[in-house]
Amino acid sequence: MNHSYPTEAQQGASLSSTLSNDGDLVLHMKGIHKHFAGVPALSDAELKIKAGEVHAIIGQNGAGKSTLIKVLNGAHKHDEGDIYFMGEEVSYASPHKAQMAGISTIFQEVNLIGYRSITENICLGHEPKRFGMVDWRKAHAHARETLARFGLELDVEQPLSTFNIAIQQLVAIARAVALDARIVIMDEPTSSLDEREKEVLFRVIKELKASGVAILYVSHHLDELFQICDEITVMRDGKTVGQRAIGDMTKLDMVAAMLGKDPEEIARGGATNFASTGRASDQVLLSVENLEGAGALKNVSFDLYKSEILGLAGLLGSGRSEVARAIFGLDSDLKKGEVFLEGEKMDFTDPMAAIEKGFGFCSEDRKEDGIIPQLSVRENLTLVLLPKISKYGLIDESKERQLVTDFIQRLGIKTASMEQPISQLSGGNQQKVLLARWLVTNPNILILDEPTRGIDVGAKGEIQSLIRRLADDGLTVLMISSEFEELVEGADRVIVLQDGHSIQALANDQLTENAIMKAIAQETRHPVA
Amino acid sequence: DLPALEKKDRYKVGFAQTESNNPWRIAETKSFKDTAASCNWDLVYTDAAGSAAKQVSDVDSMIAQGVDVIFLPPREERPLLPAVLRAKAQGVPVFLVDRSVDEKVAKAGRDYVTFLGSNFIEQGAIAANWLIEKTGGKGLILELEGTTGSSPANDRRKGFDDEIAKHPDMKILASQSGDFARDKGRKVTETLLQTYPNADVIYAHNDEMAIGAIQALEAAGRVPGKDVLIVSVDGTRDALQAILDGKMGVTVESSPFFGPLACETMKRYANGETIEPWVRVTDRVFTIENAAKHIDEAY
Amino acid sequence: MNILSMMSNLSGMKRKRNTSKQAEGVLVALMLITLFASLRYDAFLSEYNIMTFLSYNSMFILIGLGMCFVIMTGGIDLSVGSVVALSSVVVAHASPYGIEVALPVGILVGVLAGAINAFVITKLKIVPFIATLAMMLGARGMALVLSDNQSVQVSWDSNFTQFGLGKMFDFIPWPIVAMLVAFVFCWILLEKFAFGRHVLSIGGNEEASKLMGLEVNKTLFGVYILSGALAGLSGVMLASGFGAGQPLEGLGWELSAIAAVVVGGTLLTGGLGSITSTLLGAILLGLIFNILNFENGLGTISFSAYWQSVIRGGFLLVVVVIQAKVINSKMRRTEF
Amino acid sequence: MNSSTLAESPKPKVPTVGTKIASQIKNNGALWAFFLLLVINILITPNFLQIQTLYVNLTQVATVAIVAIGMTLVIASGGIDLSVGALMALAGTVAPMIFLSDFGVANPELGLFVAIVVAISAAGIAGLFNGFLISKYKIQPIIATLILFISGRGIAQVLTNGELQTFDNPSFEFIGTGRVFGVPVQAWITLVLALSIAWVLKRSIYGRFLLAVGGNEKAAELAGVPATKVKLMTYMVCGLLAGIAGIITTAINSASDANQTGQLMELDAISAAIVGGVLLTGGRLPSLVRF
Ligand SMILES: Nc1ncnc2c1ncn2[C@@H]1O[C@H](COP(=O)(O)OP(=O)(O)OP(=O)(O)O)[C@@H](O)[C@H]1O
Ligand SMILES: Nc1ncnc2c1ncn2[C@@H]1O[C@H](COP(=O)(O)OP(=O)(O)OP(=O)(O)O)[C@@H](O)[C@H]1O
Ligand SMILES: [Mg+2]
Ligand SMILES: [Mg+2]
Repeated sequence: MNHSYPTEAQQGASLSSTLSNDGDLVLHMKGIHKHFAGVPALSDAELKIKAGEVHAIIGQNGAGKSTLIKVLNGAHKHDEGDIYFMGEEVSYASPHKAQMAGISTIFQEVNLIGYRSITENICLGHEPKRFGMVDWRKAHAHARETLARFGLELDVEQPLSTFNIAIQQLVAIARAVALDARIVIMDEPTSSLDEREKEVLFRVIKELKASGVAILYVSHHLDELFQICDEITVMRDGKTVGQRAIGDMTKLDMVAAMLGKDPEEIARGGATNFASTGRASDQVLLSVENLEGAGALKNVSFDLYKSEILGLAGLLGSGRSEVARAIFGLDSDLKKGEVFLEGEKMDFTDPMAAIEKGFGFCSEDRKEDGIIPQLSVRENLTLVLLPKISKYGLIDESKERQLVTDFIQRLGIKTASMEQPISQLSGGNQQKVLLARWLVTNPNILILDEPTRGIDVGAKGEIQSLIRRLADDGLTVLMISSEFEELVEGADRVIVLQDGHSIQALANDQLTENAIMKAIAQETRHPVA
Repeated sequence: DLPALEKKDRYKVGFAQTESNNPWRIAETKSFKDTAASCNWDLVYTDAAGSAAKQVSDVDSMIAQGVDVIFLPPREERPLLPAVLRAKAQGVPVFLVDRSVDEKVAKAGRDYVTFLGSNFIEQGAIAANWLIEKTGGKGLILELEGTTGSSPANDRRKGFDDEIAKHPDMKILASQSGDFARDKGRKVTETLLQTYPNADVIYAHNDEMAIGAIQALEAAGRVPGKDVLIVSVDGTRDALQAILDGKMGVTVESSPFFGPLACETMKRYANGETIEPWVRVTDRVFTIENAAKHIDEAY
Repeated sequence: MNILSMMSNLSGMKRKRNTSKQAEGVLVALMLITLFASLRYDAFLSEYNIMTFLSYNSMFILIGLGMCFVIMTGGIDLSVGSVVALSSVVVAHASPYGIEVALPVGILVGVLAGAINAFVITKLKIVPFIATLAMMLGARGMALVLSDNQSVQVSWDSNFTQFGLGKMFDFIPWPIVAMLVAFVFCWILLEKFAFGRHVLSIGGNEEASKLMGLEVNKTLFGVYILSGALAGLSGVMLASGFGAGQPLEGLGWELSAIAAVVVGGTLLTGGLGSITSTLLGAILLGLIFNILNFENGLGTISFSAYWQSVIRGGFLLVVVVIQAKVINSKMRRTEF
Repeated sequence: MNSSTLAESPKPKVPTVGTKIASQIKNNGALWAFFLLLVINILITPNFLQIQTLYVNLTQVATVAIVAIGMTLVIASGGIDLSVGALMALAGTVAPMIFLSDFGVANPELGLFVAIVVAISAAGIAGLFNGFLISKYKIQPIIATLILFISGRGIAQVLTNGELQTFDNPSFEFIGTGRVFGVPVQAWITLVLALSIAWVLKRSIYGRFLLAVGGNEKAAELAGVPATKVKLMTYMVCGLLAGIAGIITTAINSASDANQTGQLMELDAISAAIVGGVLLTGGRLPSLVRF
């Protein structure tokens, strides 16, 4: 088997296994093959993990990372290949079996049960018992303890669905970590977390590591890998193309390995064209005044100029998503506040009305609010557009296909065909389809809540360039992102939210990551001018 | 040891109908409601919608309301026993109407006062004998049965089949349930006619199914009354009309008009008379000879 | 405590213990109707009426409880009515050996039917609606075969009919006792045992439950078997309380059971539910028949059977719309 | 990798044609279900397999097929409709009431036309009522339609006092018993309805919206799909189709029977819808898991 990067020759160093001896491996997967209805998702994938190691898997969207993980924990059955766990050959029939054996997983999509309480979600499947009955007091205490590790003090008896997706993500992490496993698998755990929560997660990962637990970590945020990871396995098109210690790699190497390109070529290509072109007009398109209510909002006011990209920054729960939803008319219990579109008061009661006025909204929760699972990529992509490409209620199918083909190509959506059900796409590719769903409609105002969540570095650049190009052509964007870097790079201005208040607007020179962080951290609040 | 019935001007009378999904039952209910006015009753009427268990529960609620007597057409022979026994235990005399209960456990004169009704076996036998006479003892017969397990279905089959069995040239080709319903009767006939195109007689356990059979025959291009002879039980208006149109041969009456008989029998009981265990209803036979005369009184 | 936690706690406060609210709603409706009926009809609260009413409705409550578990997993069991019939037939045949034999036999019939349902659903991956529809036809056919299309006489000589017709301490009919025991059992099962939590989790999100390592199939087996067993018990009540195994009884009972569960506020999509409100829901629905019978007895109007079904539909409409209003107002914030 | 060199390795699981078919079957619960129902039907219905001629099958199947088309739409929207049988009874009862009335007798042609239109509309309005409860009050479909399942037939029975309305009206009966080019009229009606609705599902924006609502209602609404309207429309169409089936049944019987028309139709229609639905939507009906 030849696991090596194509750039091997130039680097002059072998990139194959850095492990001297396979004896201390806690996990070894080799020669793993997996087909979905004849289409290969994994072909000859390999993974070697030592005890107490934080091991990252990186790769483009659709490279097969999540599939490899699901093969490991029994959610999928592999067609071919061997898995050795702690020296023994294994093959788990279900996540339950894997969990019993000491493999605990945090899945890419939050997979918890909304109606049930936090305690139940954390203890599900291994409830503390007394006389065969659930010992609720112990269970609640256990849940509180587990969360305390993440610096969270929540009412654990509340249904999980009353908490936002970030908390849900943390609960999922807490649950997996509390399971007393030998390997904890984390598939993009930070995709809904902000900087501060990430720090907490990293601390916990280090604790786990210190106690000898191996961690398998998947992420598209390459920077954070340097903070916590020891080893990196790179996957491309279902294959493992190599494994190396993190110290031996630069970010550029990683990207090159993922894409299968020469690092120099990538370096020449330069950064993305997300940066502000300064073409935003000074004409106010949308003005938001004194929003209050809708769960978390206390007082939010800001103006959105025509053709600008406006970022919304803040910590988890600061109310960014709530602002977006309120503008789009999704929250009926706004207590106060108004939204004006070019001076005209807007009062949307449902998404249809907003869409009619040229609004678009791409939600952060792609599973619940985004995809229609059993419909094809084509049908998902054109859902919003349909009325525009129909006559007398009949869809112009040739036009539809042409647009879809175009967008699949432009965003590099990896799909077997446009007729593949969207649920079969990898997480990042689903996200691309959802973005395309709105981009294809040419909206006036596009509200994007964590638009590049789970999208690989290559595609992210392309999406960002596309957004910028559209903005230059007159699209106005309100973008929420937990990555300050992305905001600083791409936004014309950034509004900082804190605890439901809009506290500051940053633009031009003032717009740096440091400034955002400082604004968030400050105690006093002043309304945006 | 039967509960006695005191003599009063006005009685509170329970009538626990089993279901109301066919013209016969509707006519029976109407007869009781009409009688309530003429016989000075406060009628407590319930409808079990085809459930024996609910019928028992209906009887229970009548007992709770303190009715003087109960008229009960038991949906089935066995499951209604507890209702009869419980009413007796609570001192309410019960008169069974149109169907009976299992004699092994409950007896007329001991557990309930009496049974008012036709002889279903005899109805089947009359139909069979008319047929035998008409055809000279020859025929290939399709039988449309009533609701599976109900006593009229069981008895009308028994009465008919036993007579037919005596004639070697007559044969029952197939026998299937049409649930006493027109639509079902039509569908079953359609199906049976394909398998047995040679059939020349259809015996239906009630007129509704017979009418359904006529429709099936016509749809299949056969002439009812000519190619295929139709024999049935009940004596509904539609059936008499079919006889007049020459589509049907005979229908044996099974009268649903129990009200007046019920009133009379109850009065006799209140007077202290011992009632015979079976108050028989005499059923007439309608053919082309008398159909025109009776069609106006039919339901 | 950080800001995040604090805010989340505040927003979480909006939905405290949904299920107890759910029960309160039905209870209030039930009490109002009972009050109305007891004022209007003399004998309504008589011991005779209460006992016979509860005794008869015990059969419906039992299958309602089973159905509640099934529905909480997001499934449905259409076979219960037929299983009641089948069990009653089998039990009638076993009745000469006395209730000690007949009772376990009847429950066993239900357990088998439930196990087959569960097998078809979990292993053959057939949706519950269809799988249990097949069992509905199959069990009914079986009941007809085993009974030769007729009610099966039970033995009046053994102690068999004592179960359906006798009373504990000469006061409470045995069916009511059995029903209460089953109710308490189900309540504890749901509230106190991990099994109950797993049932709710599966209904809340089956895929997530699987990925979290729950043995979903095992739990589903448990649920369908429980539903079958309760239907089996109900069949024993039917045979011994009415003196016959009845192959044709139980038509449409599955719908009454579903209605009882839903009137009790349980979500058909699964994940939320309450045993107590199912009990109350079943009683509420049974009461309407009882009241219609009493109303007819007043002699003022005599509803035809047809008006009765119109009134029943209307009653259901009112109850369901009120429930929907209560539930919708509670859930509005989680709508999107 | 050659697995035979590894003694204790698990068997290679390269997909063969066999396993592919197996997985197809496994993933197609609906077809499985259909076969299961078929087998059970054969077992418990004595003469099931003796039905030979397509011809009678056509007449018997037509009404089920028509109702099943509506049921397919409803199931695709993520719901279910138990009231179809009752709505058949309602429409089947209303039509004769009109053409047998004084007005109908005085103007036979107009009367017949009005009778059919009013009867089908009545069923459509009832369907709309179902849709209203489901989309506006968010009542669960099985319960919302249970209301008319219970009382819809009751209304029809009240209208006729439960009595049969028999009639002798050849032009009306033509719907049930007539033939065009030797094929029963109902078969034509069924064919036209099935084809046009299949076409609408495939080509129209409504069809797409319907599947979207059935797949993920929340997401569909966020994408601007008028979920409420789509559902109202769907239940109304289902009601209209049930109405047509009710009229056909009445025409065949030359009598309207509020008690019997459409009895147990909901179960037949749901079973048929699962098979038909797989064909119409290419297996993209939302699974019936929720029921
Ligand atoms: N259930 C499925 N059916 C068919 N194809 C699937 C299925 N699940 C995954 N695939 C395909 O397998 C490939 C690998 O997907 P996978 O989810 O493992 O990617 P990934 O590396 O996790 O990507 P991402 O970074 O976007 O999450 C993709 O092409 C995807 O379309
Ligand atoms: N559906 C809901 N029901 C109840 N409370 C909610 C709901 N959605 C959000 N909240 C609450 O509103 C608050 C603000 O959440 P919001 O999602 O706006 O934060 P955010 O700044 O957008 O963070 P995130 O990065 O998670 O998107 C949170 O405390 C959350 O618990
Ligand atoms: Mg992935
Ligand atoms: Mg957010």
